[in-house]
Amino acid sequence: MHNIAISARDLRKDFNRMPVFSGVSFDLGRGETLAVSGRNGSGKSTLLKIVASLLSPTSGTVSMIADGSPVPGRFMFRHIGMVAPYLQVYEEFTALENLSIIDRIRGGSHTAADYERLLSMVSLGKRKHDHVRTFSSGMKQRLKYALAWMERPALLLLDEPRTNLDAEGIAMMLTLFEDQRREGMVIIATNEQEDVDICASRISLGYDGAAKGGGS
Amino acid sequence: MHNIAISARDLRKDFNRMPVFSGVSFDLGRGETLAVSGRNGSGKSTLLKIVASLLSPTSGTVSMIADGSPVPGRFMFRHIGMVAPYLQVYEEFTALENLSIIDRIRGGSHTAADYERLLSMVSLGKRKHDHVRTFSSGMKQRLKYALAWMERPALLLLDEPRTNLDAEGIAMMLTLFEDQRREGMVIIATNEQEDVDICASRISLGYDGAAKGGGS
Amino acid sequence: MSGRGFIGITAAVFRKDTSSELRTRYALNALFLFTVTTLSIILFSFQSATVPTQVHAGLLWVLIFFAAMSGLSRAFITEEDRGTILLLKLSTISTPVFYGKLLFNVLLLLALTTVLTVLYALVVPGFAVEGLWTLCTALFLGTVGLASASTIIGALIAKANARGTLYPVLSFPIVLPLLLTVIRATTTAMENPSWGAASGEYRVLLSYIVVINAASYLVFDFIWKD
Amino acid sequence: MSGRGFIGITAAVFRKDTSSELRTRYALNALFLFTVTTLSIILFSFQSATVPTQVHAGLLWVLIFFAAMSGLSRAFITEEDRGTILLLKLSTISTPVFYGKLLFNVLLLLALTTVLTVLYALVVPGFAVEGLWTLCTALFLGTVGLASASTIIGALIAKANARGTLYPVLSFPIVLPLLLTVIRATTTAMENPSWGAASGEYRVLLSYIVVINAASYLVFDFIWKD
Amino acid sequence: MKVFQIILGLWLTAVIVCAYVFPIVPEITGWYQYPVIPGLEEKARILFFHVPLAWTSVVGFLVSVFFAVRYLRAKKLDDDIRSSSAAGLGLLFCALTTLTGAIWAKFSWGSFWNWDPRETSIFVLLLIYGAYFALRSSIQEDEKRATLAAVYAIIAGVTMPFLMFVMPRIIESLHPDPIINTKGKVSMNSTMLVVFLSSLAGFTGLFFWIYSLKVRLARLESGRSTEGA
Ligand code: HEM
Ligand SMILES: Nc1ncnc2c1ncn2[C@@H]1O[C@H](COP(=O)(O)OP(=O)(O)OP(=O)(O)O)[C@@H](O)[C@H]1O
Ligand SMILES: Nc1ncnc2c1ncn2[C@@H]1O[C@H](COP(=O)(O)OP(=O)(O)OP(=O)(O)O)[C@@H](O)[C@H]1O
Ligand SMILES: [Mg+2]
Ligand SMILES: [Mg+2]
Repeated sequence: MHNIAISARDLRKDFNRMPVFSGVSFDLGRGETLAVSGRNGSGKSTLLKIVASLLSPTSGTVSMIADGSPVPGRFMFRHIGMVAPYLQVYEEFTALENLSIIDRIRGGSHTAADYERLLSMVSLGKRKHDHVRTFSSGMKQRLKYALAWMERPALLLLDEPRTNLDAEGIAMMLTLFEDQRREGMVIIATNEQEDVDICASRISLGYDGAAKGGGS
Repeated sequence: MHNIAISARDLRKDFNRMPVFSGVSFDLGRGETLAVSGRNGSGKSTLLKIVASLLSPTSGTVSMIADGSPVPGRFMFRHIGMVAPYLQVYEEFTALENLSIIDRIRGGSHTAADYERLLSMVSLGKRKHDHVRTFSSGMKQRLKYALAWMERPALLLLDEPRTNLDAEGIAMMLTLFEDQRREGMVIIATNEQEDVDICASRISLGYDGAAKGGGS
Repeated sequence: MSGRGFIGITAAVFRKDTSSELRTRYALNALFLFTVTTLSIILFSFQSATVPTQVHAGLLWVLIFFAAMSGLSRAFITEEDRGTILLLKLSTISTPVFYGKLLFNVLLLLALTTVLTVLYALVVPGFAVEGLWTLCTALFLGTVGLASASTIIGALIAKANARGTLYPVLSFPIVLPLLLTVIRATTTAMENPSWGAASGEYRVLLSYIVVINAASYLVFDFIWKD
Repeated sequence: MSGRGFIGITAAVFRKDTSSELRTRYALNALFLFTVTTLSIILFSFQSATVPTQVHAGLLWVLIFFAAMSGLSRAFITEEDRGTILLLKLSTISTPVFYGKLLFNVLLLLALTTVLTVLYALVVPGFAVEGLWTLCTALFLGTVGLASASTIIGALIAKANARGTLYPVLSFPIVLPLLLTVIRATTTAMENPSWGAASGEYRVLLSYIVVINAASYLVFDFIWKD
Repeated sequence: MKVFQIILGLWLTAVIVCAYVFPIVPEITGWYQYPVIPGLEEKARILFFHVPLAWTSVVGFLVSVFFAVRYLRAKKLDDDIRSSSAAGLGLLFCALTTLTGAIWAKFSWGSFWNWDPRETSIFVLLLIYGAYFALRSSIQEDEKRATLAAVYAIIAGVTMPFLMFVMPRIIESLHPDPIINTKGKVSMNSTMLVVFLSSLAGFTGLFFWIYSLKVRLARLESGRSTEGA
């Protein structure tokens, strides 16, 4: 994993000319974690999407430095793993197929053994040959974790990480979080205090669209 | 609201010959609440779908008694409101339109004022004319509550009721739960202890597919 | 369910689908453009060439069939794909949903057929109609039949997506007898002024409509619950 | 992104779409339905009638166009509707996705064209081909061009509503020049045995393919992000 | 602005007067006379209105494409407003061309429509405009609408040349062989040319005038007016 830092400068996003948030800035380096909090509709997911360059901000910039050299926006995804409710996996394929398909599309080169390991990590080992269509909500969420974790990304974006997970799933999520913070960065968008507490720094959105609090 | 009781007898569900659960029975009457717990993939949602007669059980029966006379299966939906992750609203319509459309399809006869009241209850009042496509995850969840609550159903089925909701949203959910338990019934499928605690009785699924614990 | 309620709910489903299709005030232009487009394809590809009447009848119905195709699948597939079907299942029984969507498909296709035929008659040289009433009857019956078939096939396809069955493939041939009959009726309309001339076809079309709808009514209930 | 990687990723996207299609069979079903039905209509309504070669060429391409319209839109629409497009965006850049899907559409349409033409030649009387190679070249170039245009328009449509009707409306004016040219080439193929006879058309078709793909390459990135 | 309007008004009136008052004669004796153009005769006067209309509708499309590109470059919604306004006007002029053309066609070629290459190309242009607006109307979010419309305009833009290039090779033309054509062979006398060109200029001016009005209106409607033309 590279030594990577990401920084957002004065981000602002409008939808139909209505500002959702503005003036959001933060810097994140290796081993740092950031919690994004705020009420429903305050712009947490929007912010995460912008950081993942799934959305382009109305103004402001997101920049990533890998080993001293800047990463162009369209290639940032290589260092980013994401888990989110609006991120869907392919229901007509099995868990295993989903992993191998996405791996190949990423240009990665993992072995079947790797996939197996990932799936058993999220305790889907027994169900690896079942179609995702037949998965329960929690099982789908686990699969998303496996997909995000596969490339060991430098930056992990978690939107509502506990959704659908049972106690054991949450434990899994927390260990994964710990592993990640050791060598990389994590940004969590959440409604729950527990998530905010485990992060070193926090931003809270909403309240007339301007961001309160600052990056680490 | 009618005086309604629902009872499940020895429910069993197999998916391609693999049992998910079996021997699930419970009786629920006015003012009673039931929590269905269990790990991911233990069959909570499946059970709720069966109770809502969205799925037919492999064996066993769900029966509903309204004012002394049994309700035929295909008409049970009239007394049931449901909120669940896999239940989607119409994204191409506005919040208000969703309410009126579903109301008319239910054969209901609510006024625009009712819709407004419902939406402000879930604090979507300001967004009532926005397309649901543009809603945040929590706002969609709130709209689902408004839809489920509109008919004041005798039985409220909540699958992972806290999903996507912020603190204020959860408070809304809890007051709604209290209102409902006063005159009707609630069944909650959940992964979270808090939800189990607020219910009078509980069933926990999973562990070799047989249901532990019993109905009230 | 009380008769009134039933009608009301069917209408509600119909209204929902309509406004979802006609989301914007321009949507009608889109439909109009659609017919213009499909028609121009014929015009451009045939240039000046003159073709015999029965070919015209055939072409007209190829167009109508295509129109049906591009409309039909969406009715149910979108509900399945987006998981809104559960919302419907929690709100009403199968029958009004089916008839609501059927009504939608029928009216949409009727509108398209009308515009299409009028334009066709206007711009295509050598599309002369002897029996106007024969044509209208044929078009009406044919469209209704086609829409009915399309609706149930659409429902089947929607399910097939979820399970990869062969149902749809099996169900395809059912539109053929309808189309062939209605084409014969249309051809008659272009050659023979008397309305009765195609009475045989009318009867076939009518019985087709009856049969297909009866069958759909039964089949759909199975598709609905599970 | 390294050349090898690029090819590999395009292939991966292509393989994904292919196996997904083989499971759900959505497009295949639609195409099957369409081909069978329309061909039977043509066959039926042409019975004895003798039509000029040009009409045959036109008709063949009308069918191919309609088939493309009912089969190729799916590539991007499903990704959008099911929210899997985000997964793709998090996994790679726009170009290989576009070319993966383009490849899928091209091959799908090529297969369809082949089947359609062979069947057409077999069942429709009076469809005699003089220059087989001219025909093959025309069909190939025409199909590739049509698929290219359909793909980029499909990507557009995926973001819009009222897709069913909008797709042909947007596509037709774009592909018209292609259609007219390829129809001419096909007509030539039916009348003139020499391969060179349609060289002018080949050149037009080729440049069309180049232009449309270059344009797609440039604009797809904008459809992709946002 | 006011001045421009007045000048434009006078200009167009002058054009109309010249177009209709000047006689068409076998051989020219005065500066105010038009020569007979074989195949057109009296109908030659159509030139002064019909061709400029057609020309403007094409201009509208080009302007629209230009701003489409600019929008994708800078993502400024104002460019989208310009692009769509230009397209809207283009559509109007396009319809007018077809109308005037069709009417004239009835008299000189016997039928309203005969798939003459130019008729065809203008008709396809109509279809493109129609498709463009159908697409716009099916999207609610501003940014998305702007982007997709721009993309479509560009795709259509790159295929237009093919039409102009393909049509004539495929369909034989009823149109009088180009009066103003690449070979610089001009079958009009200077007077005619002057009037024709001034009419062309006049209509172009008219286009840009209405265009600027439309743009300002659209800006107001979109609840935000930026400075600039
Ligand atoms: C529906 C009918 C018609 C349509 C759509 C139509 C359309 C057009 C178009 C698009 C042009 C090209 C303008 C340009 O190059 O910018 C044009 C040019 C012209 N049209 Fe038509 N036209 C129609 C009928 C007629 C008729 C009936 C006449 C006269 C008998 C006529 C006479 C001309 C002439 C003289 C030109 C100028 C040719 C040149 O400058 O090369 N048009 N028309
Ligand atoms: N495509 C869109 N068009 C218009 N408005 C949008 C769009 N997407 C999001 N919004 C608006 O932006 C705001 C922020 O949305 P977002 O999903 O980021 O909220 P959130 O903080 O994630 O809320 P939640 O906690 O419910 O997930 C919401 O008010 C939403 O209505
Ligand atoms: N259509 C189906 N076909 C086959 N198996 C299915 C199907 N639907 C659900 N299952 C299986 O049934 C089991 C129970 O699923 P269900 O969604 O009820 O779990 P759950 O208790 O809701 O889990 P979660 O807490 O993640 O929501 C799972 O193992 C799932 O794989
Ligand atoms: Mg969110
Ligand atoms: Mg569940």
